[in-house]
Amino acid sequence: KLEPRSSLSNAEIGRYSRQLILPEIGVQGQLKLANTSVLVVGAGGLGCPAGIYLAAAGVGRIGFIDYDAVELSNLHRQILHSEGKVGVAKSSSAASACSQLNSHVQCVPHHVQLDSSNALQIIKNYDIVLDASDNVATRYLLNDACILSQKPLVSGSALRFEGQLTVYGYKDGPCYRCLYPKPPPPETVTNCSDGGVLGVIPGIIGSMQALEAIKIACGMESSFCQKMLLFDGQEGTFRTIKLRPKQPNCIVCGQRPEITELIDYQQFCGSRPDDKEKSLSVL
Amino acid sequence: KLEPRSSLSNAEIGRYSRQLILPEIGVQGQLKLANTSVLVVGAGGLGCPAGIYLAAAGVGRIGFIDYDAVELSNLHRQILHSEGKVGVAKSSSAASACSQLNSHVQCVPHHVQLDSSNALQIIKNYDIVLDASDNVATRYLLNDACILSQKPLVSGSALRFEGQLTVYGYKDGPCYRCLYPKPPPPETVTNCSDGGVLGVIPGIIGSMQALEAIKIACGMESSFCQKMLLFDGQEGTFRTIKLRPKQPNCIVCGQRPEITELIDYQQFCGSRPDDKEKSLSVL
Amino acid sequence: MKTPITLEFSGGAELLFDKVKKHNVELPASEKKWTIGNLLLYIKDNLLKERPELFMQGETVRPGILVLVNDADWELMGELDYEIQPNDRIVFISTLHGG
Amino acid sequence: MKTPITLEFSGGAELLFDKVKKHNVELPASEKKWTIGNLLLYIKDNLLKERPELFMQGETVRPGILVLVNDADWELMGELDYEIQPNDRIVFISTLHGG
Ligand SMILES: [Zn+2]
Ligand SMILES: [Zn+2]
Repeated sequence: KLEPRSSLSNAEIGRYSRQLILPEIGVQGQLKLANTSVLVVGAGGLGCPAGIYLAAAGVGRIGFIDYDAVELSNLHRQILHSEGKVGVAKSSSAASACSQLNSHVQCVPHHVQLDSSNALQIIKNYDIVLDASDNVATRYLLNDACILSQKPLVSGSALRFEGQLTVYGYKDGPCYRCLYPKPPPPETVTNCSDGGVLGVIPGIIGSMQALEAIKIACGMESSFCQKMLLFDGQEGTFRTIKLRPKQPNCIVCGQRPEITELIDYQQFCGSRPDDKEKSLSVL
Repeated sequence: KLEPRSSLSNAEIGRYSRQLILPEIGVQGQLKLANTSVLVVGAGGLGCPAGIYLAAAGVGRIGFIDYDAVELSNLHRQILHSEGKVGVAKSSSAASACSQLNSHVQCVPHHVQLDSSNALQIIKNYDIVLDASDNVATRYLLNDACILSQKPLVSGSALRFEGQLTVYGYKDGPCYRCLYPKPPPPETVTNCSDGGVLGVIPGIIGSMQALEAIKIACGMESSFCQKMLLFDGQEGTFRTIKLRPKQPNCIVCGQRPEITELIDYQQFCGSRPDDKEKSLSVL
Repeated sequence: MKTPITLEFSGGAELLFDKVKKHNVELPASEKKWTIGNLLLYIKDNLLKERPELFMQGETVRPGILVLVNDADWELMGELDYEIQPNDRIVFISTLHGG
Repeated sequence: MKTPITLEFSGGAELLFDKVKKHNVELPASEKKWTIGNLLLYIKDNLLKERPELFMQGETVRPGILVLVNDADWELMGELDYEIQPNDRIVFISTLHGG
């Protein structure tokens, strides 16, 4: 657990001066940030910008979960890594980049494959979770784990020139399963390796995830509870849509939840989170 | 001038594979990026994300102009710098961070105060200019210099929780002076030091600047020619507004331009670009 | 009387429709009212270019596609039973999973 | 007959209006037609809380404020002479210069 903070040091007051003068933040908001821990799941295209802006803003602790090592083909979008870090664990590379920007922040690398055996244990230590992952199984896993742990889940995704953002399991808004009770057929699922992505698209969505996490941490309203942002980078359009509320019959967040512990998400989705070689997919 | 490239190396094909498979980019688009040079004016809150995503995407040359040195109070938003770089020229710090991500890109620091004596000479070597500056005088200077040099100007700005983005002097769209023939009274101008800014706001706008520059470089349509994006981070809203076309009576881009060489912009705006101590401002 | 509507596909769903994201469609006059349920059949017969199983499953859209009626989740509007009004904008979004 | 409109202020212009970004206003019945020109005087007399010189200069908005009518630059609509229609949304944006 984070050691509670009730005042800012002079060094912090100097460093954060440009956001301390915002009435919506102020000293109280900055202290709330310092007392908040955020878990970033995935130190990739979304997790890199999300993590660095959370670190810059002075979140108390940031955890990065990623089991992969940095590859050259990541560097067109994963801007916290560098050529010198190829082969290094992404979680460590991201955590060390954030520490170099802001040593006031505790940056914790988790070099593990998130799964049903470890998710609740890790999430327990954080207040807000960012879904910056890249596969369906992890998205259902994180959703269920966040509902069971009662943590808001700021979810981002990106592919080609498009991005999507929403906050699940927060206030009266829906969870991922309320929207998607059944997983998509595996042959309809496209990851960034198959479908491609312009690097700055997850850059914009990951930055938006950091913004929403900062607003939630400071006690401001989140703009994407029961709403989803749809971004089309080619058209330059942003559209906000209204989502269904939390569903009473949802099997994880509903009135009579059937899911009370984590399940096998690879089996549920018919795919594995590290399933990079799938070739059927076109969507 | 950039040495023209007509093919990609195997290392480049591997590195950019995820964007090469996008039909809108492909090998031709990647070559266009490699043959494009982009000048980023200001290595601050906007210039940092803009620069790193341009570097990640494989733009041939990126220049950073900034006369300031890194300070601790910059680090809440200027994510290419780090605590170890305090005191170093921002242009060098940004250029070296981009080089570490992508050594295929020529990253050029310009440690100068951009003014009427040097602007045309520097801009001449670039194809696209990003206005990532933080003051009115530089914005008019860059506008006039880009109109005289016939380069598109991708302009971003941010303050508090808000951001604005547009492309000036491109196709039939307006220039900065078409929209704002007269400079604002100095007492109505607020910079980030006075008014504050949440760091991730310029993060999002700077990333959008990189996206538009990439689209222009690849020969795609820009989405913000004669349009302006208004972003309110507190409300989570993006609004795109339709702007006036290029104005026939504009004194720099109109039919009978009066401005045929750069003027004294500090005098024109009644303020200096490094005027950080102004205290009257409230807007 | 024909019913003009706008159909949009995004998130990759447009790849099944000749990569065209926006379609202006005039639904032909019909004795039955147009609902999203029979709109789906119309789309399948008239617009879908390939592999219908990547768009539909049985009588409804496949899991992982979100349907919007004028920027609201179709769950708020009655799902398959929603009665289409002239000039409605109906959007089919394939959920993205990448990062 | 009153004319209901929405006024919005952003980019910092809201700081002159009690920090309220959105105002629903009913313009009182008048013999003259409501134009943006006389709307500005109405705003100055009824809504502006402080330092009018930071919002207006003479009869028009000060340099650096962009005026929008229903998401279009007022230059496209006739500027001060634009005749206000019921339910128009008129937005005043202070240009940002920071980075
Ligand atoms: Zn649910
Ligand atoms: Zn002009």
